[in-house]
Amino acid sequence: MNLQIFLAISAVLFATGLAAVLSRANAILVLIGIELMLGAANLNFVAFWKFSPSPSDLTGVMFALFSIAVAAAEVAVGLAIIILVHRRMNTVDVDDADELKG
Amino acid sequence: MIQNILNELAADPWGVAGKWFALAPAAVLLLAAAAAVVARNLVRAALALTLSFMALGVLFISLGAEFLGFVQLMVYVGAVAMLIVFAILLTRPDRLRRTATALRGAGPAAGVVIGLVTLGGLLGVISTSPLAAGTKCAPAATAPVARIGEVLMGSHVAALLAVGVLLTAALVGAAILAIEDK
Amino acid sequence: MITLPLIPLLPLLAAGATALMPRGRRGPAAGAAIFAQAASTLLALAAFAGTLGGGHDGPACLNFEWIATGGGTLRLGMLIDPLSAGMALMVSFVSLLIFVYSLGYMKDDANFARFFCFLSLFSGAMLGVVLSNSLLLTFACWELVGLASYLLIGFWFHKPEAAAAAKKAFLTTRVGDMGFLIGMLWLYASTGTLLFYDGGNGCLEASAVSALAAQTVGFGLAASNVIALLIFCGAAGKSGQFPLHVWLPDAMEGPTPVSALIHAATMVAAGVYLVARVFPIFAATGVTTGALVVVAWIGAGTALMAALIAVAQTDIKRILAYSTVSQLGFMMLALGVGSVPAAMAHLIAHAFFKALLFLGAGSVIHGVGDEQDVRKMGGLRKYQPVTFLTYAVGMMALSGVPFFFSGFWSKDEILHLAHGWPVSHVPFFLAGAAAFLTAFYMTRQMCFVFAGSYRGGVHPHESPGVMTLPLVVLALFAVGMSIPLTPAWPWLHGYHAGHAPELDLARLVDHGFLTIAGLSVLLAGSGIAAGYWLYRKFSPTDPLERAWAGGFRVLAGRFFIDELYAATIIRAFGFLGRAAAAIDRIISAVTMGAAGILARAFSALADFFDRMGVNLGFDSLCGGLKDGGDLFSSWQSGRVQSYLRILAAGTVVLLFFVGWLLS
Amino acid sequence: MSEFLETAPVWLKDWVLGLLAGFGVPGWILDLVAAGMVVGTCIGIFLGLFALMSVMERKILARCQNRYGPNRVGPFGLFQPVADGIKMITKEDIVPAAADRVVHFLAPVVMMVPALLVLAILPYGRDLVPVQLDAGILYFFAVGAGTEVAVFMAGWSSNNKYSVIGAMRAIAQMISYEMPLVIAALTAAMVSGSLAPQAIVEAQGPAGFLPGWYVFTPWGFVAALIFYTCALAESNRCPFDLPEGESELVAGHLTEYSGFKYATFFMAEYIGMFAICGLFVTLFLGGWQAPLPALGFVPSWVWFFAKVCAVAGSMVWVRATLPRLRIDHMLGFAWKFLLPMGFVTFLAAACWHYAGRGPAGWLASLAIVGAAYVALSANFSRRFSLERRVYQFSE
Repeated sequence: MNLQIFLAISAVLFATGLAAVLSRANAILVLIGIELMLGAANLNFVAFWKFSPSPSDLTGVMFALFSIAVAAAEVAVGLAIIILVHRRMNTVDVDDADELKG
Repeated sequence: MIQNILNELAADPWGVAGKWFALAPAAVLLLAAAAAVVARNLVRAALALTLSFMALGVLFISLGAEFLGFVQLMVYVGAVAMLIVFAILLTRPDRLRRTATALRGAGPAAGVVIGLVTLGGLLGVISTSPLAAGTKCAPAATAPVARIGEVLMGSHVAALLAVGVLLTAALVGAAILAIEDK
Repeated sequence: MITLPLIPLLPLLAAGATALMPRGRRGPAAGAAIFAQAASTLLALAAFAGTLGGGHDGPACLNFEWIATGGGTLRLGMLIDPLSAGMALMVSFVSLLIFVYSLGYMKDDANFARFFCFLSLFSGAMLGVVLSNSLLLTFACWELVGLASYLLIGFWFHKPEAAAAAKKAFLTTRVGDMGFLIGMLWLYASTGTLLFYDGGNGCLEASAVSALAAQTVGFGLAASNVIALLIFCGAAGKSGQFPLHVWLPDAMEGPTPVSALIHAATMVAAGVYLVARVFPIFAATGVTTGALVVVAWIGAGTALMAALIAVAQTDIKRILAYSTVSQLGFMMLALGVGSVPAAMAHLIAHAFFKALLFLGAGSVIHGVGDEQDVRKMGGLRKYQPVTFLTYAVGMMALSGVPFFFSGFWSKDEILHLAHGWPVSHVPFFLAGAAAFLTAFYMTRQMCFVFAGSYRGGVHPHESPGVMTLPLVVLALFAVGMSIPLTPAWPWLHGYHAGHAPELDLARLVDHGFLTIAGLSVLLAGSGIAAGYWLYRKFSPTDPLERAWAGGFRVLAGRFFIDELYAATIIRAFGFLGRAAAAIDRIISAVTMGAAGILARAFSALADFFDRMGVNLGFDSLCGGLKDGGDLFSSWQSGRVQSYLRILAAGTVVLLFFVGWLLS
Repeated sequence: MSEFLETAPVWLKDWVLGLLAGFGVPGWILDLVAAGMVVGTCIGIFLGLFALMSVMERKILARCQNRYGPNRVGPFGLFQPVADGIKMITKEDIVPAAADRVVHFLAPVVMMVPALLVLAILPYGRDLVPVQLDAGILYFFAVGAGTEVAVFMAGWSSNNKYSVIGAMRAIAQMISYEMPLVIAALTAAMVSGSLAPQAIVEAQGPAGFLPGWYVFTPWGFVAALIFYTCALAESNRCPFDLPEGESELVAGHLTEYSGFKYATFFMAEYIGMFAICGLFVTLFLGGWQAPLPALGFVPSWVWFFAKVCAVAGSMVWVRATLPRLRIDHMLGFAWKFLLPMGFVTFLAAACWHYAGRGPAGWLASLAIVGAAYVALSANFSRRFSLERRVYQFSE
């Protein structure tokens, strides 16, 4: 049980999320990918906190806590935007929302 | 390598089992995340995501951050997952249109390749980093609730207030965005 | 002491409670507001009584830690000293009277509850300004006061003029507040604290002030002078001093109780109060140099300019508004020549009689069916006896009719001080002229409104008791305030200095005093006489206009300052626009010309190639170019995800590159 | 005697473990056995309570409606649950053809897991807490969040519009009522300065000869009422049972379930109800504390279960009394009344604490909650003022 294992887990989770963001067409799945990436970042914070020289500062835990709160806000606004896009364009496909096409 | 593991197993079976068992949530986390990403059915993707959130919470708990793990469960499973589910049901695509959830074409493939390259780079960095190799688990690292309260209301109080404002603004903003035009 | 925060908090709580009430709860809204205001008046009275004893050294402070940021802590506080106690009592008491008056005035308004919510918000914020012991808290309350003023000026927002006036007031005062903010930040950067008094560590106490005075920032100015001038920008904006006075007359679009409370008695005096509060910084390098000279000149100039404009106005409230600007100029002059007690004396006296005049004007407007043009009134003496009598008291107090009216003593003292100012005598003459004009235009207004016969359409009537009662109370105060202001028994000065006053009638016949007092009696008397002589008979054209039409038009047009601002801004923008257009034309002419020449040359070349080498692959070259264009265009797919992919790929490549560089 | 009864369960466990250790059983097996005994006892007791409750509920309802209720199987019909169980197990398990079979199968399991997991942190007695958790209250709500997922899984996988509507309503209701529920629970946690249930119970020890339960303070009374109301909504009980309203939604997300899966849902809901009653008792009714110090000779765990049964019984009473609400009324009630009231209660609790927890604090918090109640209820009831009913065809 050392730091490397958790960093590796976090790296895999991050790559999974990144792949989802870059390759899935559905906006909700893109959002899911973003959530996975955020989770990976939080896991990193907690792991570094756990193995830090002064864990009683709780720096990593605090950062993860605030990041969870911010992520909740981000999901709420993101989903509201998706619902709005769906209502306007009748699609949740990020590739269909290409009104800025050159 | 295998011999080492077997020796260790013979010496302290319960400890070794515990060690591997502690990684079970990580396995669930990664499998569920992968399932969420490749799922064809959106609702199943959301359910897999929920499972991965749960596993991440359990992982936090096993790392000693109990409070954070519970918060993760409460916020993500109780709120975020349900929000996503609601969004999925509110934005069901028309039957006539393509469902557009398939992983096909050059673009998505490029995305997957970028993800894999990133993974390779990260794993390379992690395996060679002197920071990661040197440190060992500090069993004393726990986050008692009282201490979290002190820190949150002490040195982080400005951030706490800012988060409160942010959440309120996000709530109002989301409501305004999603409200039906009368 | 511990009840001190309650004084501003109670009205604020009432405002919050009223805001949460459902629409149309008129009784509870007014009840909550008046109850909270009455309680806070009682608390202010208790605090005032606590400061009466004298013998206190320095203000009593209640400082507390507001928020702990990463590096240090930010502290706020409340304080009580003669300056703030008297002001707090005046503000809360006048507010209470005006709340009661509003019960009658706003009776038929649909947004009655909202009105009381805003009034409470204003009163709480204003008391916060008065009692704050921290420039930061002062600034926060200052902005709240500005917000309340904006909301109340635009209370009848369906009227376009009201909405525009609210916007104008907000933006104009914001110009000054920007200076205030910069000054505050500068002060914090130099002294490290924004608390006024903090047991020797406050920014108004000797060590900080002398450090500020010793620090030179350039052009031979001390840091204290620059900070004081920046803070004075805010004060000038709020108190309607030239050149930021333009918003105050327009603010009369709000309901009359608002004009009385905010734009005559209290908020506009906040600027004067602010200067008085941070007076140690203004006076850090001595009272005859630096920032105070500017304050004195601006005060005197504003006093005369506004008085001149007031002579030619016809709207009953606008006359009073310009009169307010003029009187605020007097107060600033008093501060500029170095006397806080004189400024505060005039401030408090003015608050009572100007509130009285505005409420009287409101009563008149109410009585004649919402008509504000003085030419369409007249003869109201018969129809509104109570209003007439109280209005006359207010008018005499404002004009400086001697001996029994508070305005006489306070104005006289300012003239006296201005006369003794060692820097220049010009402000004294400006102020004297303004005092003469004050008496003149007030007499003119009285003649228009109350004398002669009624010229309006609606049948006039006296206002209800709930409106006339505050008038009577305020009239009593306008007269009664003369007692603690006479030089024979200078109670207010003693109160500010912290010792008991003694009665000394000899000071009344002192040589210097007699000269100035005689002069000021002469000025007031001649002003009233001139006004009565010119306006005793009503005529549709103003006698002054007949005498000198050009000058009158300039005055009636308020020196065209609004137009000047508009013209300069519009011209500046117009010039910029024309310059941009010219540059555009030049560039396009050059480029078009060059492009034309090039195109012609190219076409000749193309002609040559077309003839010579069409079959040599020119078509394929065109095709290649087109394909290239298509390629570039297709990169602009408008698809977020493909952008993201490229971004991610670039980041990954960059990361690998950086890793390779580092290893 | 009473001391022995108090510690009897612990003594029994230690005795068994000592016996096994005497046989030379390895340590990790002993750990497993110890955990298994605790878990088994908990589950056993709550399944027994569930069986008792299912028959008692029908009998109480019958009393309220002036009829007999089940009285055929066994003495007074007490064996009715056995008969019901046999019926449920032997019924055919039907899965709709269009259903998502995996999710459809998993839903009752996911429903059951949180209901059982939350039992771990309840302090059943002075020495009887299965798991001592620093953040026990938070754990309760965090794990309880899984229920929403289960309800959604059940509703969506059935592929039936009534199921989906029912599930979405249930989730909306649970999320809405979770906010005031957590706020109300946090008042008790704040006052006792701990999120650990055992510490909260200990903080409610007797004050002199009177019980120091939080429900006997003004803020505690209001918080308890809020908590109780939200607990009814969280466990989908009448009058908040509209997600599964059989007359409108043919039982909502349970439409397509039958046989043992249905029984599992049923069981999970009842156990969840007991768990939330247990939390209610812990937070506001003094947990295992005796009502009067003089009654301290009765073992603490008896008091705990007596209180839980009383609260659960009162829920049945409520069910027999109140009609079902309309969905917009129900959500409006949560957001416009309970939530602001919860915040005010929070404030009142803080005032109570800072005023020294004495009569002054009592009066201050009473004034705060009273004023808030008057203001909020006036505002709230105005929107739902009932109009006089007009009988169109009766004249």
